[in-house]
Amino acid sequence: MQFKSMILANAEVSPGYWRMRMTAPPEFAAAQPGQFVMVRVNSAIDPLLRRPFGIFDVGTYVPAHSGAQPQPYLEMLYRVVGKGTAMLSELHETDLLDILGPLGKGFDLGPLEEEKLIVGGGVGLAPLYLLAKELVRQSRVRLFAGGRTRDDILCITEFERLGVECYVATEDGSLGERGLVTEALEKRLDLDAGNASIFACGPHGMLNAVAAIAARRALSCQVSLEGYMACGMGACLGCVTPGHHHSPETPDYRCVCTDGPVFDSVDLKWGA
Amino acid sequence: MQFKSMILANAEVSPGYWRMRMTAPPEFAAAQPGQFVMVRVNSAIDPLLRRPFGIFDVGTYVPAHSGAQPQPYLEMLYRVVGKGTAMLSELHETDLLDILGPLGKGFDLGPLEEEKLIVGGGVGLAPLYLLAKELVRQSRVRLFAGGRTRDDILCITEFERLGVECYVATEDGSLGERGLVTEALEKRLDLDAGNASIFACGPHGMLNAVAAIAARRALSCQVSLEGYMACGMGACLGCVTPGHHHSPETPDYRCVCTDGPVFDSVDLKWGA
Amino acid sequence: MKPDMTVNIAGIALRNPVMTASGTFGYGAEFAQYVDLEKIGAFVTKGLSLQPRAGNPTPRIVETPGGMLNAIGLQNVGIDAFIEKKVPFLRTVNTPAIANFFGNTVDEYVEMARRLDGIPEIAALEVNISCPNVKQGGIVFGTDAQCAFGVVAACREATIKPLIVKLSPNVTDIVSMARACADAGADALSLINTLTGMAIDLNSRKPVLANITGGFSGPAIKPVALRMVWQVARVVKIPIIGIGGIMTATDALEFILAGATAIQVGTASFINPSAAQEIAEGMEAWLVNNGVASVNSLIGALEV
Amino acid sequence: MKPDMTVNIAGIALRNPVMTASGTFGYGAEFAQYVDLEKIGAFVTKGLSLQPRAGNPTPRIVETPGGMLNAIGLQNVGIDAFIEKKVPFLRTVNTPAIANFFGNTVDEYVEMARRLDGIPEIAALEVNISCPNVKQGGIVFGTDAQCAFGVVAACREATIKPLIVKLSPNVTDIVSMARACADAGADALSLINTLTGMAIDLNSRKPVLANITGGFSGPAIKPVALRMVWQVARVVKIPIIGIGGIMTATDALEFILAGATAIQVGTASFINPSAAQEIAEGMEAWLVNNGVASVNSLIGALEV
Ligand SMILES: Cc1cc2nc3c(=O)[nH]c(=O)nc-3n(C[C@H](O)[C@H](O)[C@H](O)COP(=O)(O)OP(=O)(O)OC[C@H]3O[C@@H](n4cnc5c(N)ncnc54)[C@H](O)[C@@H]3O)c2cc1C
Ligand SMILES: Cc1cc2nc3c(=O)[nH]c(=O)nc-3n(C[C@H](O)[C@H](O)[C@H](O)COP(=O)(O)OP(=O)(O)OC[C@H]3O[C@@H](n4cnc5c(N)ncnc54)[C@H](O)[C@@H]3O)c2cc1C
Ligand SMILES: Cc1cc2nc3c(=O)[nH]c(=O)nc-3n(C[C@H](O)[C@H](O)[C@H](O)COP(=O)(O)O)c2cc1C
Ligand SMILES: Cc1cc2nc3c(=O)[nH]c(=O)nc-3n(C[C@H](O)[C@H](O)[C@H](O)COP(=O)(O)O)c2cc1C
Ligand code: FES
Ligand code: FES
Repeated sequence: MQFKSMILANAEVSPGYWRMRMTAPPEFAAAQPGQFVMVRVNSAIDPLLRRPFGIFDVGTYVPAHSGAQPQPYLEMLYRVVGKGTAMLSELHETDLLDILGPLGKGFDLGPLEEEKLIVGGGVGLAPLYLLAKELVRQSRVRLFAGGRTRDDILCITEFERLGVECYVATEDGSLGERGLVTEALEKRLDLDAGNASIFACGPHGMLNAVAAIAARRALSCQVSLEGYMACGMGACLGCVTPGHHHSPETPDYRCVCTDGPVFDSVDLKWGA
Repeated sequence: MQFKSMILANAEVSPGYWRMRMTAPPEFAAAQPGQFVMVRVNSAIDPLLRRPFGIFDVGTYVPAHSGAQPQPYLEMLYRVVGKGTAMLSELHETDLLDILGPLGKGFDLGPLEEEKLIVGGGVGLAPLYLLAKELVRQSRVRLFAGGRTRDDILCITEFERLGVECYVATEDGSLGERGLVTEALEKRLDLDAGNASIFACGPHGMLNAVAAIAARRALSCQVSLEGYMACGMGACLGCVTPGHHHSPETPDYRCVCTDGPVFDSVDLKWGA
Repeated sequence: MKPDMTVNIAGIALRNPVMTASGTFGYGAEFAQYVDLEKIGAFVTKGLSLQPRAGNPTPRIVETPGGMLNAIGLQNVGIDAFIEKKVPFLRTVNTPAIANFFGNTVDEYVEMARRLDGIPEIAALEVNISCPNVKQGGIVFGTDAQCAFGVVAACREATIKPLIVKLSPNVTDIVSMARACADAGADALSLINTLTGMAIDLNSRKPVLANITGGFSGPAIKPVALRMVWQVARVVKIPIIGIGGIMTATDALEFILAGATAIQVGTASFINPSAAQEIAEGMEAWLVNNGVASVNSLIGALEV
Repeated sequence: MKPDMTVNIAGIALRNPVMTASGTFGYGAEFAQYVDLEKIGAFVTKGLSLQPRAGNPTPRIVETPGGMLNAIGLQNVGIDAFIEKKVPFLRTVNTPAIANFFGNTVDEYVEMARRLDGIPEIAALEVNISCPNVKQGGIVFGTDAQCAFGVVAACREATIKPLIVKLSPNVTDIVSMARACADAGADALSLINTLTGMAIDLNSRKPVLANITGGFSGPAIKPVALRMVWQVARVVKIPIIGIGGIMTATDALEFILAGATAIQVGTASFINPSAAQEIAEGMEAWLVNNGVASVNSLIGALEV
């Protein structure tokens, strides 16, 4: 659906990373973890296209005025990387945004008895918080959060508050273990793979590595992808990603926006 | 000169008309009445071109913090007509603007002993306030302010505070006399033309009529024109207006931005 | 009084002049949640070919100042899957569906026209001639008047449905292209398709698009589109569908004044999925506010 | 270490690759307050003709999404007044001045080239072939390869100064135009001049520009310009000056990667009068930050 949303809060949570809360229609209560929104940053033509962002959280709040009913809200966690996100970070409480969503196919929560391993690289954590909120109801959940430095490790406290066990790895060792988050994941799997399933979001290289780890151990693995998007609804065919059987001769492209952004890792074509 | 200016105040003074005060470099103290500025509304490419505005006022203010020195400011009076002015009206205190100016050739104040008649149509009043401020020092000044309705009659109190005698005409009679401002001007001139000189700014039709009145009575008349501008500094040749001797065979174009925006009315080509 | 918004393009009566542009509206169903399809004049499907086409590698799109480039590579399900999977939806909507199509050879174009001619749910055919002619060394059909005449004349033989030809703007002389297509039997002309553009990523030192160049669309191209519609409308008798950067009802009416009988909304649907419907509603509101009884009185009404 | 920013265009050594574009920088003096002319590579004067030209009626400019249209009509002081009033300023600036010029006939072009050839303050000539050939029924010199060859070859005979040809982008095949000009003896090519566009005012039902159509410039046209520079650079040996929508150092470096040896800043100077100098400084800073020793190593370094 398309709606006008009012910003309730917009704050920098770590250098370069922002968290925005905004009003949402009641339908957002049913948003699936892993779905996303397309945000029109402003009404001018620069930037022209909407920007896609994962749904970090949904919930309800009670407005300040007396006798107010609880209202649904939506949260995004975003990194300032270019023009659109820079403009977003300059918006204030009560400013309005035009939003499309929830869009796409979210995570499949999987069987209850499994252990759930969540792997997030940097702002890739964004769609994993709502996921963790759902998963902790029924399963044991561990989070593997990675980043270059400790500034890239986001919202760990929030995950811990859910009862998620958190493992942190930074490339420079400034927080948690020094190294890649995939190393932390493998270490844990070496200890006890059991019948865990994996949920991952982050840079493509990280997802590639996670998919390989899952494949080697025959674990179920879902990944949330990014892709350059114009429409977000399967019409422009701009956002596609090669499916497992893709080759130049037998092309097999999937729409990240409607077939994904969450895919079972075995359905995708991965690099060497 | 080009400078970054901080907005000090931005308020709607009449429906659709706004007055903005912003910081200015010390050089602005020497701005001539009738000069203008080119404002970059925002740093994105929409809108792309700068917008020209007359200099309504310049002065100094003392910033709120203790021990502060007086700082120069600049004021604009603008009407929201399109995208750029709409965006301007949405800016807040402390927002920054990129400004070029003071640009162009201002009013020639003329001999001291004359009576000065200022004629402004709607937002055409904008460059006339600073002019009146100068003129009242030495001459008797009368203002003829016209508009469609009383909402289009701006800042009369400010002119009165300078000691200017104000005549108001609205087309619907909702303020002052019913009719055109040029009728009010003619009435006054019928009473006593003396050796008055005329200074006018407003819609082209009004300026045309004022120039005709001045010509009939052989009074000196300066008009401030508008023109679609890209550069504001005589380089693009976009803003030109036909000079007195202009004809398709003997073309004679003047740059509004550098030869004007203020012209002696006899130097221009007027419609029938 | 409700103004008359109906227009006639190549024998099809449209309830209003607003269509959606090929490649920007899927096969119609994708936008049904955002646009009441029965509030727009017609919709045009994604370009179809005989065989399914996988399209280009990614990245396929990139934003540019005021516009975007796409190098989708004409990915489409192919005519068979179209008939099986997409046509049933068309039956449920009381709005003309126009099939956009292309080929690599004149024979493929003709075969496509023949196949589409047999689908009753299709109200008209829009032939995209911005494709390289594989038999003639890859020269784009739509950039050579003789080539364009040939392919259009051949398609004309193959269908009795209204035939709309969509012109490429990447030409020196759009008028001679338009004339050639009209002479070859086109019932209407759509213009413009995308300009050819390119974007470069300084840091990687590579083109942004995997395909290197792409089709340039969006508000940035409107001045070129408007100019071409005006140039063609002055000399060609058949109706024109104006396309290129239309974002608002004002934009749409400008194209009508320039000589377009109808318009198509492309990139705007990405930015605002209900754009087409809002534009139709906005045009009607403008007619009401300006006391214009029929949109037909505005066609080509530019005062020059 | 200071990177090497010098480039060589048609035998003129430039301290850096940034020039200002004809018609957007007056005759140089207009911008001296905002740009240190000795911090840019070269500047190009407003297009000159034999006789002074009054230009078109107003309005002459209009903003469009991400760009602008101009129909100045080549207003200029004419060669005599140029020599008398503008050349003295050029003597005071230690930066190459390039004279842009045009004519209505081949003879006028030749006469202009000859006159300019005699002015020592002029470092090079840039011939604008986007003008209608009055003798050949108004066909624009720069849209027909044979016509372009003719006028360039004739100018080549008339001057020993470096001869730069500025190409029109309103053509089907920019490469064949570029080839024709190179074959005719051009030392370098400038591309692109403006696209032809149009804007309409819905309320008055009139074209916004008195001239009806105008030249389209600004960031909106960058994708087309970049594409043409890349296409031409791959096949033509002489240096290219990239023009079209350059607003930032990043834009400029993208043109260099695409194959341009130098670039020109046009519309950007209206929005930011110090744009040219800031772009030159920004390019140098980028080279420093990226450890690139010479800008020459980036020319055509796009990895495709
Ligand atoms: C399904 C999905 C979910 C996402 N969720 C989040 C999130 O929760 N938090 C977050 O910070 N980022 C997220 N991203 C990435 C985010 O969309 C980009 O960082 C953002 O669009 C950059 O915009 P910009 O204008 O700041 O950057 P620019 O570089 O100026 O953008 C230029 C163009 O490139 C596109 N683009 C740039 N980077 C990306 C990217 N990584 N993925 C897709 N398109 C890109 C932009 O959308 C725009 O069209 C998500 C992307 C997708 C596809
Ligand atoms: C020397 C000069 C002084 C001016 N002083 C004032 C002033 O003090 N207060 C005020 O309210 N207005 C003034 N104007 C008019 C003001 O510049 C326009 O109203 C404003 O540019 C409109 O911008 P927009 O984006 O809101 O409108 P849009 O219609 O969206 O603008 C589109 C384009 O048209 C140009 N344009 C539109 N209207 C005018 C106009 N009347 N004159 C020149 N260009 C125009 C814009 O600059 C822009 O390039 C002045 C104009 C000039 C030339
Ligand atoms: C993503 C995308 C895909 C397109 N696919 C097609 C196509 O398959 N066939 C076609 O004729 N035009 C296609 N076009 C061109 C559009 O139909 C339209 O002519 C062009 O985008 C200009 O209009 P706009 O500026 O409103 O988008 C496509 C455009 C875009 C942006
Ligand atoms: C107002 C204006 C006047 C111009 N006059 C000339 C001219 O006299 N001769 C010429 O060759 N190009 C002229 N041009 C074209 C520019 O030099 C340049 O090629 C074009 O604007 C594209 O660059 P840009 O997008 O950076 O502006 C003019 C452009 C503008 C905007
Ligand atoms: S973003 Fe348009 S199809 Fe996915
Ligand atoms: S605005 Fe450019 S010359 Fe006057």
